[in-house]
Amino acid sequence: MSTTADSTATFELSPELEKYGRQLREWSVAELRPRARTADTEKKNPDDWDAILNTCPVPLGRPDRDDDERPKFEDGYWVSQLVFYENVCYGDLWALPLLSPGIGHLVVAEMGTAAQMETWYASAMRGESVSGFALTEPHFGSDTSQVATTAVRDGDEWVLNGSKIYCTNGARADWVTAFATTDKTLGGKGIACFVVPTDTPGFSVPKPNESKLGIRNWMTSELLFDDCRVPLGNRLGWDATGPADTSQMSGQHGALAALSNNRPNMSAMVIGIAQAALDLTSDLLAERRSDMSTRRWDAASNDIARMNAALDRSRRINFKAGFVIDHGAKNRYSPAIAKAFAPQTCDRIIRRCMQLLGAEGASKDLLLEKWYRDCKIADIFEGSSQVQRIIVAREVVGRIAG
Amino acid sequence: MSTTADSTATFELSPELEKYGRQLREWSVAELRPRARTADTEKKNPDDWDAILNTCPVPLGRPDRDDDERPKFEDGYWVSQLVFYENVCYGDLWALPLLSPGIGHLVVAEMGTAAQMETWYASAMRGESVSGFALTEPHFGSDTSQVATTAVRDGDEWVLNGSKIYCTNGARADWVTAFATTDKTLGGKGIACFVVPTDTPGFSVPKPNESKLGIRNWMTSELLFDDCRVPLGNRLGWDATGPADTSQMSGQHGALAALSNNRPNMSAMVIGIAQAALDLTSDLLAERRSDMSTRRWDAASNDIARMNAALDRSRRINFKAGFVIDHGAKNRYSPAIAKAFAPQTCDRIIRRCMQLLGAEGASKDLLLEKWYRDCKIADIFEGSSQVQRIIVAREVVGRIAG
Amino acid sequence: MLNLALDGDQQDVVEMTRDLGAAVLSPAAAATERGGAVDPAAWQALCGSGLTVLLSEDLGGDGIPSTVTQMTALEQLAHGDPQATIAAAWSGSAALFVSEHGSAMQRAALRDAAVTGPSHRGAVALYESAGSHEIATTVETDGARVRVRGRKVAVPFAERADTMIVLGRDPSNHELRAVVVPPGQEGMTVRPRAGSLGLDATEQAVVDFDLELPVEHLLAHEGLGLTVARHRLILAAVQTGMAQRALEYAGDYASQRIAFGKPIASFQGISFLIAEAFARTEQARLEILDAASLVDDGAPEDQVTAAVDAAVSYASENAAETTRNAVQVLGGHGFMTEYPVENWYRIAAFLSTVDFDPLASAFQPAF
Amino acid sequence: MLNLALDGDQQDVVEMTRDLGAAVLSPAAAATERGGAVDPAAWQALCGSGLTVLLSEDLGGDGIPSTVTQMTALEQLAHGDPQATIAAAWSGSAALFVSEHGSAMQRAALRDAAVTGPSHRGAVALYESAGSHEIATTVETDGARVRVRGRKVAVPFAERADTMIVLGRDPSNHELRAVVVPPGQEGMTVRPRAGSLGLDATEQAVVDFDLELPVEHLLAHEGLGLTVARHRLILAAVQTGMAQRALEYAGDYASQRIAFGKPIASFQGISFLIAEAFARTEQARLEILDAASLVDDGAPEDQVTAAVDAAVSYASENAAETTRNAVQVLGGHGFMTEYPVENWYRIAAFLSTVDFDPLASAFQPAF
Repeated sequence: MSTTADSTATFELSPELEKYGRQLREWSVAELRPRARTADTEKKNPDDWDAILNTCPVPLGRPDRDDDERPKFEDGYWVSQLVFYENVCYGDLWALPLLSPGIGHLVVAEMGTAAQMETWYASAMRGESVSGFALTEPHFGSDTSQVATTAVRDGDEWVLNGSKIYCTNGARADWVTAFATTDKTLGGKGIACFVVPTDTPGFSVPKPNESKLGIRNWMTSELLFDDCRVPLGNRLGWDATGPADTSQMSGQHGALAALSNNRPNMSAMVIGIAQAALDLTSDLLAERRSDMSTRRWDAASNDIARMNAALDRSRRINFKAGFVIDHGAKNRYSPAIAKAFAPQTCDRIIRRCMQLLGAEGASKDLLLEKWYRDCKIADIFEGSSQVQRIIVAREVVGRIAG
Repeated sequence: MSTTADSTATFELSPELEKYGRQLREWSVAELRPRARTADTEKKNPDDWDAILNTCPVPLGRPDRDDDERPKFEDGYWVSQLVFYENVCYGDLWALPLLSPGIGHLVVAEMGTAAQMETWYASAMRGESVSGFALTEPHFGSDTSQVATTAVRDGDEWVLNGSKIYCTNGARADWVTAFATTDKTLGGKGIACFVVPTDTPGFSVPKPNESKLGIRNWMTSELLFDDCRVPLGNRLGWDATGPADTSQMSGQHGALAALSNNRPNMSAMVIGIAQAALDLTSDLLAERRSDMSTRRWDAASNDIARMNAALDRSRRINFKAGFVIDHGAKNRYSPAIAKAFAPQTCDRIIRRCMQLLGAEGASKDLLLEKWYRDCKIADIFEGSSQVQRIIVAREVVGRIAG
Repeated sequence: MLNLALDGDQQDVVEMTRDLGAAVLSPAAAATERGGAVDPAAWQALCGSGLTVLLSEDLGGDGIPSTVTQMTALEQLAHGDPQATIAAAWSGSAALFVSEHGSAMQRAALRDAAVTGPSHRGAVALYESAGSHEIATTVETDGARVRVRGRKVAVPFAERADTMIVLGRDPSNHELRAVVVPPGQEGMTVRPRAGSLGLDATEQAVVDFDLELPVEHLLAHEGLGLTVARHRLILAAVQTGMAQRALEYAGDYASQRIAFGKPIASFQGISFLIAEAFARTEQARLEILDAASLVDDGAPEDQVTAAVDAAVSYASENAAETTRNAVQVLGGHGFMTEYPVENWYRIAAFLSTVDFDPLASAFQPAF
Repeated sequence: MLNLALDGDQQDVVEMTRDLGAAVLSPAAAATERGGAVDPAAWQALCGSGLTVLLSEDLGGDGIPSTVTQMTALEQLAHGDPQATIAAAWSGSAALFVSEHGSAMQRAALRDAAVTGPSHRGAVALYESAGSHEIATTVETDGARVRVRGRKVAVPFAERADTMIVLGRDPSNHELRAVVVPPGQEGMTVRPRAGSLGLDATEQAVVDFDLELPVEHLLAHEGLGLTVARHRLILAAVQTGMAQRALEYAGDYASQRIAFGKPIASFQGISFLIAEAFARTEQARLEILDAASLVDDGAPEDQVTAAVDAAVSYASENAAETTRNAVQVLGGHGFMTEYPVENWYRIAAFLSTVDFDPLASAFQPAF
């Protein structure tokens, strides 16, 4: 996962990673895409999802299997992630949550002690458990300092009370990382993070799957913590006796860092979908070529070329972000640019594709309309493009960018 | 200047105004445009400007002549202004300052007493005097509460001290409206406005014409007030004995209101220039048609059509703004939209025109490059497009839009 | 003479339709969306307004308002609920075609059809895969018969329209032709409705035509282009009313939602989105007004078509972007069906596909 | 394998060129602009860097750096002064054509020409009215003679180039051809220089060619497309270095300028402009890197050309918009020649006309 010091810069992937991506893409088109409409309509995964995933000719890194580890490529872990996300979503994105251990374990990696890493992070990475992420509450989104869920210490337990929304994997996770305030008067600095196994008494899921514009089969859940008690050592950065000295990060910072690394993956997801929309549209338009005037055909072709160029730009900035993370550089702006650019661009690409096909392009006979609905989330969760712009602006003008 | 109550809505101008605009445009192309390059290079008006203006077949409303009143049209005064600005600038904008009494008198109209109106405003409107506008200082632009020029009362005189920049007409005005603070501790509310005749001792013009990107022949001046004394009654809203009771407006508000009404005129100015650029480019491209591939020709033609459509949109919002002002409605958002949209759009149109013509398009053999430089000011002076967006946002969400 | 004031009657229409939108349509919008069919009370209110079913007085209607009046009214109604409004306006537009271009016999049939009744549905089959810009459907007259061949998309109430108008071109001279096709006519194949991104209450579907009818089914050609132009403006007006509603909704939300210690509307990253949406929506409104007044003036068809092309394109791009910005301002809530903005987002994008022209706008990435 | 790290030598080049830009070019930029000719010390420093005049070692040069290295260096130099940088890089590009494609005799002549000397000027006559996309200049071989006919625009140092390379196409097969035209050659007409929106220190002019030369003046065809691609990337790299400088300048200004009680950088209406400029500039940089690495890899010409087309178009649109935003952030000061941003604004727009392709981007209004 290191690069030779004097190698020449290139965006060209290693043949191995290139091939892995191609195989994923072909499989995703063949096996995932045909189930996409039903997953959307029924707002759940196909019952035979396990059998479907088993048809994949290459390892998917399924968290529910321990013999499915994704190969390591010399291009780097995060770069390989991008190839994975784009290509597995090219068919459709419905299966994505089944292929990810969630993002809760990333929070553990940022904020946990060595022991917590071993218990929670490693188990998620080995595919032995699925983690959930519980941060957002009804009255706030980006401004995480407003966490109102409380955690009160009672002897050697923490008692959590509050409710969370938009919790990815909330209803299928084995444990969730829940952010709660231990002291309201401290604002953001009073927020800590707790690992809550989902079989803990007092934990419940009032709404397993919220009713959404898109990603309808993705379970985003409303969670309730009602006098929910966890051991002292379930607070990240603590052990059974109190604060450990391995980590001094505040809860807020931990979550943001974990999110930052995942942002390019979310861009890769929508890049895959938009590329699928574009390829499908190009094919359908080609069938109509003889019905179109040259002038409109050319205008449509110019648009398609510009859209492909925009996707290439999205990929480049994404790869830069992945490369930077792989090499451990402290650079938040690359992931932020990646996530600021791709989601809105991909929305517009899919909309334009539907437009180029006329009203039928937006019909449920095709998947474009689903993809249009699915993509929108990417500009909302894990930091909107407005939030990303603030991060980028700070690179130039520092903290005064508000 | 009123409309029949039951007439049908239409953007069609009266035949009289339409004809007036056409005549202005033809004259401006024939007489103003040939002098544009020299005015730019020499950063001054042609010596024979008076003779040039005399060739105009229709009245221009010259402030230096009392037999040149512009006709009144039933479409309304401000609507007619828009037609005037667009068409007189279609040839080139160099002569514009010669055709306007400035904007200082508008400040008098907003903030003055009846007597001040008679003395200053009416004289400017009759073309007997040219007014200047002195607001900006080196350390601020949009935030007019930062005025640091001071006005201190000394008996029955006000004593002004400070310097001003970007004063339109500063070096050729007969009098300027200068904003100064009478009490720094009051911030924006401490700012008042004073009429300062330019022959007042202590008034000087250190730099008659600043060195600029564009509008190089327009005299924007740096002014200096050095113990400059004016009578008590030269403070707007005052008479020789002190505050009059005709006006309670603060200085800041007066300036903003005066500027608001002039904004659509500034948009009309750049619309005229951009239309000229577009028409010229269309003509030059038509000569090259046989050298271009059909696909590039069509792409260029599509662009030209979209640019014309954008100019039509600019005109519509402009006319709405003029119509609203003519009818006395309290609506600040229409002028703000007009000025937020046209300047940047027109910059892009002219740049695109140069691009469509290749490097020669930006050569000084043509005027496009001058127009590109000239236009930029419209998004800076009299409120940038950022300021306009704030005004528009307040229409929806009120004062919290910051 | 330039005049942008509405007259007294038009002002009344604005108030009436705005009230109707707020009091009747808006509360029923969720039911309409959920049911995939316009709420009956909303439908009746729309038909009763006289501004969706356009029927001349001699046919028992309220008279045909000017295009300016109609579009102003539709914008206000769409502010209440775009879906019910366009369903009723598209349905009612069929009556306009007959009112304006029908023979005495056709008009008599229309008079007897109770077109403003609760169950009557009309349809204008205009749009094709390339919007309204390269109409491939042919209407060929051969002696006493007229033959209609082609494929139409987004035909509202395709399965049950009582009055169906089909637009096509005469292959001999490329002129516009319109034919009244009776319900259940042989040679008319409605494809199964799959549903769409949005606007399913218009019950729109793809219809294939390959049929012959007596030539008496032809409408008169004279001025047909103007009526088509008017019909197309319905979409633009509804997009614009919806955009206005969406930006106001987002503005209200942003005024109340607190983040980082203040209402999010006080961040220019939010307020500028809203300001630009407001500005564009106002421009779309004026562009529609301009095009509508050209229709009312009977301006040359080329000029009218160009104005309508521009207005439709701009109104649709604006509605799509403005509803997106509304979702964006609401953030996570915007993505939830409990809030109306996700539905507007879908409707705007769907409508933006219906009358699209790749010549009128170009793809632009986020920045 | 994907690898976006610069190697050790490239890192050194970045540091060296950034320092040279800051220490030598930037201070001389105003003099260069005022004088309409590159400041002599700046010129000498640029030629001495070995990164503008590209000359192989056997011709007495420093060797030819990779395209990636060259573009990275030019971006850094342009950060100091785009005008001097592109003047020197365009001038020096003629040597690259001869180094890469020259016969032994042509190369020998180049070796004797002291191309890195203070007074030597080179010129590549590539661009035409339609940028580099529809080259109409013909280069026709007839036995021992080669005939060049066409019209080139933006030819740098047109009146005094010591080494002039003219690009055209062989009308028989439409392939690229390059000819070395000697100074003062009959049949070469330089039109009087009128000056331009910006970049007058490149002394560029329109040149008409209608001339015959011995066929020995032809350069070898092999790989000519790659060298043209490399030449075109110079413009993109300079635009991008300038954009970076402009956005940093605007950022510094916005951090210090106070309005409404705080630095204007704390208003998102300002900070978002800067953020978008930063993001676009980073994308342009990566797009150039990608295209440059394809050139270095000797990728198929179609692929290289497509990558360069996209990179040039995006870099130019970005520079034009970013410099405009810089002027906008500075407000009134941005309009004054005392500040450098108005000059960048002119240079970026001028350069955006030189290699423009209407297929690669589309006009977009303000909102």
